[in-house]
Amino acid sequence: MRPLLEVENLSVAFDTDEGTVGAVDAIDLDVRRGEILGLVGESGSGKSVTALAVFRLIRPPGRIAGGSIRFDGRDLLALPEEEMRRIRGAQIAMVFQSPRTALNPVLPVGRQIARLYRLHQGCSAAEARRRTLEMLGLVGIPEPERRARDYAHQLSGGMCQRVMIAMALATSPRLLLADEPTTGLDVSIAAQILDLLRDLGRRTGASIVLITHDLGVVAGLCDRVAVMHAGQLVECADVRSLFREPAHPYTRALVRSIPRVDREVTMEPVPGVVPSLLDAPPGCRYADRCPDVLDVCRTVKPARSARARDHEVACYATEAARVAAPRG
Amino acid sequence: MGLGRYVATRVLLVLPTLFGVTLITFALTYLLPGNPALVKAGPLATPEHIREMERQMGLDRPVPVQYWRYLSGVLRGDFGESATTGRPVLQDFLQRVPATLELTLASMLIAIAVGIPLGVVAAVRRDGPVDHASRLLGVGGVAMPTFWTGLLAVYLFFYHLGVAPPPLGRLSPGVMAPTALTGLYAVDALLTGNARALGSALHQLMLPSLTLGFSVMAPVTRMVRATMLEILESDYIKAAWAAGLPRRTIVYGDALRNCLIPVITLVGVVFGFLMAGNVVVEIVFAWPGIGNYAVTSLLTKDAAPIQGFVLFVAVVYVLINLTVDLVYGVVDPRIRLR
Amino acid sequence: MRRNTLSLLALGAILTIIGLALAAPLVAPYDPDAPQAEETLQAPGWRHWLGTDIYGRDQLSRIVWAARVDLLVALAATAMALTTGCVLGALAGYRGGLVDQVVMRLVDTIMAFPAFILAMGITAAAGNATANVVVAIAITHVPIYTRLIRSEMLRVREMEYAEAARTVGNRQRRIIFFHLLPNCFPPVIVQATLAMGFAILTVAALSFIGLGIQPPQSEWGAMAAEGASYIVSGEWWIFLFPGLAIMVTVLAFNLVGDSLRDLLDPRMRGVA
Amino acid sequence: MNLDRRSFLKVTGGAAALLAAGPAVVRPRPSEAQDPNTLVAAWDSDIDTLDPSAFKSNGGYVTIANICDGPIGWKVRPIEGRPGFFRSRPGEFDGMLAESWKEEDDGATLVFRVRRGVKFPSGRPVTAHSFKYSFDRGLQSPGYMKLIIPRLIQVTDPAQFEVRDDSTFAIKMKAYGPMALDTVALSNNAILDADEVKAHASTDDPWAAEWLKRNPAGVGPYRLVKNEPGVEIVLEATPNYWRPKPPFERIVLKLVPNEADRVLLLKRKAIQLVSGRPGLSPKNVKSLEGEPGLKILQVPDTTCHYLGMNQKKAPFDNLSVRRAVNYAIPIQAILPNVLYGYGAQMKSPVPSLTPSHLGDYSPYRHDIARAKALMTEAAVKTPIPVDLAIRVGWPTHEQAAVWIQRELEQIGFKVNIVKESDATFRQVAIKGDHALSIESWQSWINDPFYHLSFLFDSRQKFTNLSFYVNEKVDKLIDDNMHEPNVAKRNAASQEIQKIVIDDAVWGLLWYDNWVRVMTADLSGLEKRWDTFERYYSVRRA
Repeated sequence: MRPLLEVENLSVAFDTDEGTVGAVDAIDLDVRRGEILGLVGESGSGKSVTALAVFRLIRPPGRIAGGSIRFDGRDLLALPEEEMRRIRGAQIAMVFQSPRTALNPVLPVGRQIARLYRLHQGCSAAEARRRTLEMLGLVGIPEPERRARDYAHQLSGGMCQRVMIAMALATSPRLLLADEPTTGLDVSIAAQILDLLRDLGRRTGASIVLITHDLGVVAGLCDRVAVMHAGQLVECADVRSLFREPAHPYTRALVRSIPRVDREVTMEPVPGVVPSLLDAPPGCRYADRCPDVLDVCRTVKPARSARARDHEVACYATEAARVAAPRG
Repeated sequence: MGLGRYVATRVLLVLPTLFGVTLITFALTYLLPGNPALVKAGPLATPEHIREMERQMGLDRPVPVQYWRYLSGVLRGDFGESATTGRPVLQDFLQRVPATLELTLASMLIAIAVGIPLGVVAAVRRDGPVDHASRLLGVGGVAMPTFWTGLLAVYLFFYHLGVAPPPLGRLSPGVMAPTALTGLYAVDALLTGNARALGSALHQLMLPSLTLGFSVMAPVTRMVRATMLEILESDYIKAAWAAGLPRRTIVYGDALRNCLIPVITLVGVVFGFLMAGNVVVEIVFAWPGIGNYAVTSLLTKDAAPIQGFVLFVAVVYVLINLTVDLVYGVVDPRIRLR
Repeated sequence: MRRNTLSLLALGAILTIIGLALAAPLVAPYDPDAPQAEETLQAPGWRHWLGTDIYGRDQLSRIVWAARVDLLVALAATAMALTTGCVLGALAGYRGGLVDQVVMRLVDTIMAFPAFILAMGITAAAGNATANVVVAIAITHVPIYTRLIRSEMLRVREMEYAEAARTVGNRQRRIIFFHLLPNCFPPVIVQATLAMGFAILTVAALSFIGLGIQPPQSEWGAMAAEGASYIVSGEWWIFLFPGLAIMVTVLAFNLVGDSLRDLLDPRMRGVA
Repeated sequence: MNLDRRSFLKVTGGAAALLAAGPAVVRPRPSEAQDPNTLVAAWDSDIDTLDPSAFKSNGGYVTIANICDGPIGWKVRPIEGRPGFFRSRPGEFDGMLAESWKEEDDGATLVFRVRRGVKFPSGRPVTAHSFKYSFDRGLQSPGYMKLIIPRLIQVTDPAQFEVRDDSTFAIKMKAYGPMALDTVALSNNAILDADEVKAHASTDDPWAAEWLKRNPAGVGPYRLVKNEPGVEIVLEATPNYWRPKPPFERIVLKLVPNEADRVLLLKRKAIQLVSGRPGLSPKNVKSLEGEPGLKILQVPDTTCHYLGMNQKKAPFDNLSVRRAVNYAIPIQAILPNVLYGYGAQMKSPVPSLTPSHLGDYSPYRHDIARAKALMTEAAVKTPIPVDLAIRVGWPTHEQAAVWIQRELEQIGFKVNIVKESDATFRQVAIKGDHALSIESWQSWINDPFYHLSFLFDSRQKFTNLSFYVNEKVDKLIDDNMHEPNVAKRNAASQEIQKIVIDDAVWGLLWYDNWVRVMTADLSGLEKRWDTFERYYSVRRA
């Protein structure tokens, strides 16, 4: 079956006074039906921009510089704005990081959900209200009647995120992008939220893209993982093989940075800093941080190659190593 | 912090400020040159006559005693007596406050009715023609002396084009004032259905309120634009876009609604500018308000009205800022946490 | 970029005005104060580019000379407000406690008056002298700097280098003035530039209501106010040009102030 | 909350729309707005007090002159060449509330016959008792008639005001007074409704000065129906007035502080007349010449404008310096560029309309060389820094100051022009702190000794602002103040004028003309010695 979302060769650029910032550099990414895909990277790696690009919500001075985005076979970049708008929220929905600020502070939360029912499904006011309460119950909010009348600042962080999820799922989207949905929540609440996401995803059959900088979250939740670095997609694999055999030097560094109870060693942060994306040179953007860097890395961007089934990586060094030791 | 405590704290904080204000206004008149007793006594008065006047006016007492007399007088609503009109300052004030209020409200209405949409459009169509135009208008509006704009307007619209009435106060000659309900002629005329007075009042109000409104519009536009830009970049607006809400709903519903709350704080700022502008605009348009009264008194060195005016404006300004703070606290509960 | 061009133009305008003011004796074509009975009320033309007033004095010369007065008054008032405000703000922010309380109450009281109204009251009380106008405007501007410096001070005080300076054993005054204050300057410079424009407007408005700079010193506001009487008899140039001079100068200061803010405080870029 | 904000926006929008549409909906055209029975005039004064015996603002005087009649008034006669306009003549009077008068005891007693059947608004009749109360009050209340009456009509005791019967009132003066009738004609002697005033008196305020400040208590062609300080004063014709009703039923006096506005209003015919102290400066009057639909009335007047030199202050204690200043005054530039023909050069401190005026004595003319020579003669150290004080809001003085400043600088002064408010100016002047100032004086009584005694008598501390001391002048004034022989009196006046001109007490500037600009259809304006307008005879032609 064709993937639900096919991103091909997508580039997003921001024009600034100083030059062009290549926030997303020609990435390819598929999201399959019903799966949970983790999109991982440090902050500034272009994950959120990619998500916004899918919504076609890149605002000036940003622009989509090239590539295509197909959703269920339809080219989103070619759709008229009005049609695109009908897809947003209805077919593709998004859960934002920092739920508190992502809710309108001057509208009661119930109204914020209800208006989506009315907008996308043409429900009557009463029907929208009924469904809102139902949805609030579904995401585990106690006393939905009362909470629906509350404003964002009256709810706890976890509650807000549940509201956000209720909003995102209200119209049964087929694709849900969740951008750092657990930022700022304490550990137990975060776990509940993630469980909730997974359950609801399963129940509705929606595909979920979980955007996070935390590989640990990905490990417990996702089917597949895509790793981004400085706007480039460096590795994409099913979750088990990625953790067992991280191929890209960056992925390896990321995996090492996960705090683990079963290891005595303390967590190592990824060495180096995210490079400036302003008029970035061609080639791999990890080159300056990479322990295995080759000369070619700095001049030509490595293509993605399949390393195993469902495991692709874009790295000359890895490729070279694999060729040298074919057993992998 | 609870709402009650918040209100109490804010109100208590105002008291020392008000005390300071009376000290300053007292000091101002104490220093004012020109012996008020002499003004009252007239040019042919004898020294004894002047001394008698001084005694009557308490000018021969020690400064703290004079201050105490002043303060207790003010608390009783006694602002002294004007030498030019021979009436208690309070009475003169009450007669003129509606004129100033009408002009101030109309100007604020214009500043807000034009300034807010302009700021919104400038933010939404950032770097578009409206944005540039509003910025130019903004810097221009702030850079022109208000009296100069007013005179220019009189020259153009009254003298040359003849579309504005003569700058002669609140009603054209021959039009009777409407029955006094609020003292605001336009409102009173509207309420009593007096079309002739309403037309005349609005017509007279047109140039002065446009002049004044134009001069204070810039800060309004500026702040609305900044706030709006900030809001348009905010997460919940992004969320709204991502939820597929139509543009209209997002910009004029979600964003504007949030934008208007901080705009409340502008009322205080704008009022401050308006009070300053009032003084000169009332002169230019012979508007019979308290600013005009103050300047006339200034020219005759009539101390009591000047003192009363400065005090009055300061107290109103303090109270408006207090009200703005309180309203803001009520409207936006987040503020009370600070 | 268009914005930069505009800012540069504005900066150029300020420099030109300052240059003209400094060089007034050289560039002004006529004696600004000498009445000429044969030249009264000439419309703008070749002999007098901006016309003459009722005394036959050349308007261009007067405007150029007046620039000295206006700029000087604005500069003096701003400098005075800036120093006073900085000292008060630094003391309040650094010392805290009672000093802070007293300073802030004072500042609150000044701010309880709309600036122009207070300036008007002070000038009326102190009398019409240039020095009094300067002081009046300075007083109304003090709170801006005091508050700004105080809050910057509170912020900066906690930072490491202040700590370092303290441990080295510098005396307190030195800490305030040589280590902390310079770090507060960028926002102050922005405020001061904007305040220049505001001061010029205040001087003009005070002149209009009969307070402020006295003749024979020519001052833009006074000139425009005087010209107001002659609009009705058709002599528009006496009123128009001084007003334009005010507008251009204030506009230039505001534009430069805005650009400085963008430059020095990137957080505010494009916001205001 | 929600709903409130929305409705607020609606109201805002609606009002803004109204504001914008207002002019289009109703635009009162001047002709429509104006009632033919109403005269709308603009001036620049408020009423500070309505107490007749107090010193008042111009607004106060004009109002009193129109709402309170006195015993007699100055008679007016047509102005030659200006049909429809009138002016007073020296020594001619009309009966007002006194229908006639006569002299007794060789003019030492004035007997007035009270007009019969005239009633105050309260309904009480005007009687000789009203006369007596009003004069008693003038003599005794804390006003300034208290100073005038003893000096000009030699009455110091209230018993000298005598009621002979209900309609006969007599003033028994010490001796004949050449200025007696003029003094009685002053608007300050308005006849008051005695019972009405007494009802508002108290032990602290036996003459009800507080009450009279704001309440008129006489009877005149008009009554005050509205006094809104800062806005307007409205007068309406008094019903059942003893004379026929005036042509204008209502007089609206608009307060328009800005002179340019007054000009605009006239040009747009939104008002019919500009009144006031000067009302319009000569420059603006000039610009209105030939303006269609307007006409200008100008009458030579007795208002003197002079450069005050304080003889208590160096270097003006030096006669040569004062003479030098007189030679330095650029009067030939001031006359056309400040007065535009609406005034005349001052040749003597006694105005040209006043009997005994000495017009051909003064040697002074603009002559800088002469002035410089005199300065050298004076042997004072130059440059001499000096403040030239003027009043705010007096454009002619302001302009003259600029012209004078330059010339004085040429002869060694460094002149700083100081603008002072009326009150400050007066205060500083009285204290003797003005070195150099532009002063003005108008004598309500057109009499040389009235004029000279105020201005040159060394004992007149508050009006002799040059602080001129000359015993000979003092004696000449004392000897001739009440001199019945006109020829002798005038000769003495001329002698004083010669001394004063020789001593260069004043810098001689100009006499103002009395000027009114009005719409072309207006006539009937009358100019009296005191310059205050009476609207009784003003009408549409």
